[in-house]
Amino acid sequence: MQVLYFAWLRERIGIPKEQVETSAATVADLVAELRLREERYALAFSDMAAVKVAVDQEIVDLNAPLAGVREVAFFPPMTGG
Amino acid sequence: MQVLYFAWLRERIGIPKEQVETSAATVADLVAELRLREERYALAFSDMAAVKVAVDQEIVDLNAPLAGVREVAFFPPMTGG
Amino acid sequence: MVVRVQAKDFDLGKEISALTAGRSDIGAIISFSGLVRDMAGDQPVFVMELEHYPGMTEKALEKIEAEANARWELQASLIIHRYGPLPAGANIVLVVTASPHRQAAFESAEFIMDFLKSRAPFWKKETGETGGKWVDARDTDEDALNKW
Amino acid sequence: MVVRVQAKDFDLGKEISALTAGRSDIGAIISFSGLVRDMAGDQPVFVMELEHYPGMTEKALEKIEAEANARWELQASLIIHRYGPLPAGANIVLVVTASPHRQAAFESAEFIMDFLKSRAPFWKKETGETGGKWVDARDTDEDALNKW
Repeated sequence: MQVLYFAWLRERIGIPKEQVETSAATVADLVAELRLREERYALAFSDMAAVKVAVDQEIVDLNAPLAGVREVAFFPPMTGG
Repeated sequence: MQVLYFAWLRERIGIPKEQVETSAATVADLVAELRLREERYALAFSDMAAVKVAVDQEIVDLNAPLAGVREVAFFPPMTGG
Repeated sequence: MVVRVQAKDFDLGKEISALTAGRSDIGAIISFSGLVRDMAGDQPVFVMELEHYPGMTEKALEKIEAEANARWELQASLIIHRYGPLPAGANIVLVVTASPHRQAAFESAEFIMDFLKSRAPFWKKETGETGGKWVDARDTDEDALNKW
Repeated sequence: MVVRVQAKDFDLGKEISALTAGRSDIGAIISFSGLVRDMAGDQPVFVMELEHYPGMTEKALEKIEAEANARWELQASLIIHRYGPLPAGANIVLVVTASPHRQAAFESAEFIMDFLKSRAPFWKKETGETGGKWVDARDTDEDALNKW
């Protein structure tokens, strides 16, 4: 699936998006996998209270299932307007 | 003093303003005097609940004193905006 | 703080540009435009005649604007109110408020409109198919003042 | 109902003229403009970088606008939100609502802004003398949603 990062998550991880092959069942499982990859992921996901998640462009929480999902996005709380 | 009429009060009395010589002590006394003048005044001032008063361009109530006043205006509740 | 009472039309875009020209400290601008509606209930309106009390009108609007500036942190404010015969669709009134914060801009614009409706000496007469009719003041407009 | 997410600037006056052209049934129009302030607290801001999530942004704005139209009797509504690097004083966002009644126009514009602040996927980075800094979401913005 496509994984996207925005704002300081994008900066910490160093890329705006990447293709990820995973069998993670939930968003939380995916985060756990990513954290183990490299220090920059561990750092970006060190405080999940500061991270929001969208699955196929809808805001969800960490226990949302990933079956059939094409796109997951991680970002800080939004500051538009 | 100068007496002004606006909106339907102006239409009923037939003039936008007039010079009135009076020794009325209050607005209510002035209204009583005007009512006695002619039918059109009596008609215009028949329901004082529907009439507002300004003295020297400040909204007042009927018992406001007229000593030293230069301008009295009668009009219906305002409908601006 | 600017108040204008005029017969001629105004250009909302130009008015706001003039308020904000050369400055970059403003965070939020609200504009309220009131227009002549072509219907009053189920009756068509061709023209609305706005009568006012020259002299007192300006004073009343300045007082309302000063009160808004005392209550909220405003960087600019503007009230333009037209008078005379205005066809359906025409502009009647423009209120603009600018502030560092959106809440102050929203609240002050609503405050100004609420007081303007029943504290500024304007009277509306609508003319349609059945002739002219003075618009009655609405209790809800008077009630709107109580929230402030 | 119109939503636009764009890098280029907008002209508030032209946008409102376009919404109201050829109609005379509108009674009240509210516009909210949000601008880049040149200070954040006591720190100067030279430029604000607006990042967003293309695709999701449009969906989120359309959802907020549809909800406003479901709650209030609106005759027109418009949301324009810019992205990219915006200098101090530049326009960020424009929200316009039109209704027969002023209360509906005021409330729906405020509703749209409140939800846009914390439900549309935009992120602001301010750059001043000391470099760039991501703007923190404010609890008061999240709290603002509870009143609706």
